[in-house]
Amino acid sequence: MSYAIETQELQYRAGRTFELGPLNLHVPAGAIYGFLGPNGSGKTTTIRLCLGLLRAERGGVRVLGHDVPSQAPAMFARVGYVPERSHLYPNLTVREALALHGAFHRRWDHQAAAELLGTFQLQGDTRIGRLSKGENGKLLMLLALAQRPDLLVLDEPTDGLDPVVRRDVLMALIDFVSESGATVFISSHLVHELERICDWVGVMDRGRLVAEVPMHSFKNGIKRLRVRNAPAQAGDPPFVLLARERGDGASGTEVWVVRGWQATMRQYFEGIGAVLQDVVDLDLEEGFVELLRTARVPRGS
Amino acid sequence: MFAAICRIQWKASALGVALLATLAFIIPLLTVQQAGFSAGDRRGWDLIVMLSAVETAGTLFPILAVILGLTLSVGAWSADHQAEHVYALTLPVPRWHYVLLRFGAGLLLIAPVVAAVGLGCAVALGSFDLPAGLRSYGGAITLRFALAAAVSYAATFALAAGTKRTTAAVVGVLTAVIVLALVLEAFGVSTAVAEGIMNAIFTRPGPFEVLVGPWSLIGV
Amino acid sequence: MLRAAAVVAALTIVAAAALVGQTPDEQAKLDRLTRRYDDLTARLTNEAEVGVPRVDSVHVGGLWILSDSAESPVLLGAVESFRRLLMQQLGPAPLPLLVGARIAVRFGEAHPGWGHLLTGDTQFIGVQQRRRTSKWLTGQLAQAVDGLLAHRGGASVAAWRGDVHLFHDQGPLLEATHLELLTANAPSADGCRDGSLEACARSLNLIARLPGQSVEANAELRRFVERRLRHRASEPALAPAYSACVDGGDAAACLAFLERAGVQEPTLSTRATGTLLVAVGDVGGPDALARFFADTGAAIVPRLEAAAGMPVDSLLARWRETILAHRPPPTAVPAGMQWFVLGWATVLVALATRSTRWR
Amino acid sequence: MFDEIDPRNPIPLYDQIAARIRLAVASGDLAEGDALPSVRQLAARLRINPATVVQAYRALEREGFVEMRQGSGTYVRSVSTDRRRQTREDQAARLARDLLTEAARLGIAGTEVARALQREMGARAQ
Repeated sequence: MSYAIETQELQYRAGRTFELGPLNLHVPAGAIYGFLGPNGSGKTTTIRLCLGLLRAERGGVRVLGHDVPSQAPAMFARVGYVPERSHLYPNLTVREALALHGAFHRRWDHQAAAELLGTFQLQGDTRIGRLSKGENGKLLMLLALAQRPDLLVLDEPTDGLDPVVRRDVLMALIDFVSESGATVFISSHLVHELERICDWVGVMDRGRLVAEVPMHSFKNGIKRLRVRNAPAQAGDPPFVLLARERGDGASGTEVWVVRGWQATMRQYFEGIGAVLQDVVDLDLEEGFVELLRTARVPRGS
Repeated sequence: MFAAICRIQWKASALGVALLATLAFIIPLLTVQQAGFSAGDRRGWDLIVMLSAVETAGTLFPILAVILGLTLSVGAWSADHQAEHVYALTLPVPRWHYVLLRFGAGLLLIAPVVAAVGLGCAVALGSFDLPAGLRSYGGAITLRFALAAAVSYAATFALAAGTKRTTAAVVGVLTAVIVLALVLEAFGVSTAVAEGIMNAIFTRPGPFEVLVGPWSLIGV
Repeated sequence: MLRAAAVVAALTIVAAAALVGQTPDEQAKLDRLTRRYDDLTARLTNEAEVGVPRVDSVHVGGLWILSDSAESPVLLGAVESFRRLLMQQLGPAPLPLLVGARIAVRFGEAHPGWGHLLTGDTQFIGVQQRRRTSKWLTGQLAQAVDGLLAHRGGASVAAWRGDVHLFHDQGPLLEATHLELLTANAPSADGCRDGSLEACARSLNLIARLPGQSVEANAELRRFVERRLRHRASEPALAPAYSACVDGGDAAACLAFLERAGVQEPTLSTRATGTLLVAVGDVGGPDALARFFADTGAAIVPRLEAAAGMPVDSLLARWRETILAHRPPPTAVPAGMQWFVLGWATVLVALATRSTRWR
Repeated sequence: MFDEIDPRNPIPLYDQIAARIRLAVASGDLAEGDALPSVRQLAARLRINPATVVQAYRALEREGFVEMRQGSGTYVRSVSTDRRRQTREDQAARLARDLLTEAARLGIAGTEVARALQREMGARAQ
């Protein structure tokens, strides 16, 4: 399998408290990869490391086959980047920013840029410093899309945008992806947003990658089971038991959070003399929360 | 690429360049006028006093050149410093390439100011007939101004291209050495360090030789 | 009273010392005399009993340098380099000119006791704390000697040359004189520039402006009046004198007009006469200036000829060449400067391109 | 038509889309030869991954409901009346299953649900 982004034992340190990695990230080519994690978990740092904007302490990064940072310029010819905070020159107008960006990117699509300008309802002669947060986000996305990249790296592209703007931005993104088949690496702490569009998820927590799986296995794998009369020793379950807690209903009811659940595993409970009362599906956000919770607390029993 | 960088450099420095070009045009005119070289009655001319006025006014040229260099360097780097260079670093060109583009764009903007100096000198010198024995140096001033502006720009540009830490370190070390030397001098310990540094900078083969020396528009 | 007597005695000794030359024998004698001078001043100090600071002395030929701190390394260093400068500039011969002259160098507190040293032919130098360097003091000593020499040669000489700048770096003085010659805007200066030695003489105030000296001078004077003073011709009081000069009048008529108008023809400054004196020193050998300053009562031109050992015309011709050769550096781009600038710009930009991407 | 697509539903998105189209074909909303929205259009409209749409269309193609023509689009194929009925019945069975599961979770017996269903149907009929 070829990867759009691949890191090897990537490590970084900032100050005494923040430590990242060792990180082995694999973003499959052609995927829409959701990069999840709470604020401060190291998402932005990872992205900046991958793009050669921060100097890694150890480890290597390859993006679209280019070594980073040594081949960063060649890499940036094929990568559209939307940073967390606008990095554009505030004294330029929207049109000037477009002209500047277009002058540097060979694949710049003037027509697409003009269309997106209309779609996003941006005024060409507004100064960037005067744009609202939403307009700024749209402009950043416009620039990244109109350069027709093979890889889009989006760092919280919709953070702080109102729902209408967010919808416009996502629609433009999806439109571009369906047309070009580009890889998208998108970080967000807004899980709902990613739920619709991603086919891979990576979850960061406290500077570590705690999961990296295809979306369907992530969404389907994590379940909340309501179990009655469970023995103290779980034995050897066919699934991964993430957590075991007392239920809030009748006594003797427990809630198990499991990963890798399949319907055929019901038999296991009969084997240990317990009753599986219910299997609750978790959506991405709940799964995400459970994953973080269980990743942080060492598993009991 | 270069054209695009030139446009944004122009946008960042246009006001300063326009202002400095205006000054550059006016300075020769004012020099000639203040010194007393105006058309018409030349019987009351005291040339030696007038020449010394011209010489004094001439010091404005290197000052203007340094200010121009500084303005252009600030224009070239301030936006990038504000954005912590992220935009520049995400462009698909190597760092050195980008730096050269920036430098070239600023260098280009020296031209209008140099032209203003040349024009100002020409107009100023054309406004009266030079007395016998005196010569005018409009061309030399213009060329020297161009060189002085170029080297000032290059120096401030290089200084500003570094990280804040590098820039602070270079400026800090220079200042510290000079201050230390001056303090020692005040306590009677002659070090000649400050003088040595000045010499190294302002005489050949130092970089700023062009800034010092005669800048008189009119001389013998 | 006693103090005055002591000073007179001291001056007598000094004068005696001045007559002595520089042979080893005489040097020893000079040292003895020095000691006696010291004794005298010491006694003088004691007798005054008003806490006058003890004054020591150093001598350079017949010139006495008095100081409240004669052993100070700063002073000794300055005197040593000053001695060399003096020899270099004037040769040993003019030293008798300085006999009896004194330079008082005060390092310490100002004191009323210093008053008795500041009589007659004395130059005073106060050394401030922050100025205590031999280099500075050497310059001050040279300047003081310039001041002392201003009183040599009699009143007419002093009037002619004004302040002397014998000890200045001659380069800038020559350049300044060059500038003066080209810009004086006076007929004499213009004439000198164009090669008339007579005009040079007039510009240096060597020839009294007497009417009828030469046809050329008359015409020049008339031209000067026409050029510079036309605007005053309309003044009723001056109009007749103006036309008398301009309309083919002789020099007397023009000088009369100038007198009425209160205008003096500008000549070169005493800075220029100073450069002429240095030229005399250059061509006339080691004791040329001593001959010039010797109190012979002669007029300036004969003095110059005697000192330089050549006719004044030859002297002026040499001087003029020297002055014209010292054109102040014009505004120009020195050879190779553009390459240096280009080189530096390249180096600096190369440094800039090495700026790190890690921010 | 795709309003009820819900990414938070545990049923995979592609499955939801495929089911919706299958039903539209079964109910006659989509007739033979009708064009489905392009992948790009549908993905952008639903703001979902285009691959998901492709996956749904592929599944429908395998089942014989649609035909993907290279470079042209996706078109509804002719589906026999039997098959359409069968599809509707499958969907009805799935709805019933979901209803019963939910009722069991809430502690409502199947017979109660059946009675309620009868009543509701009666009310609708009037």
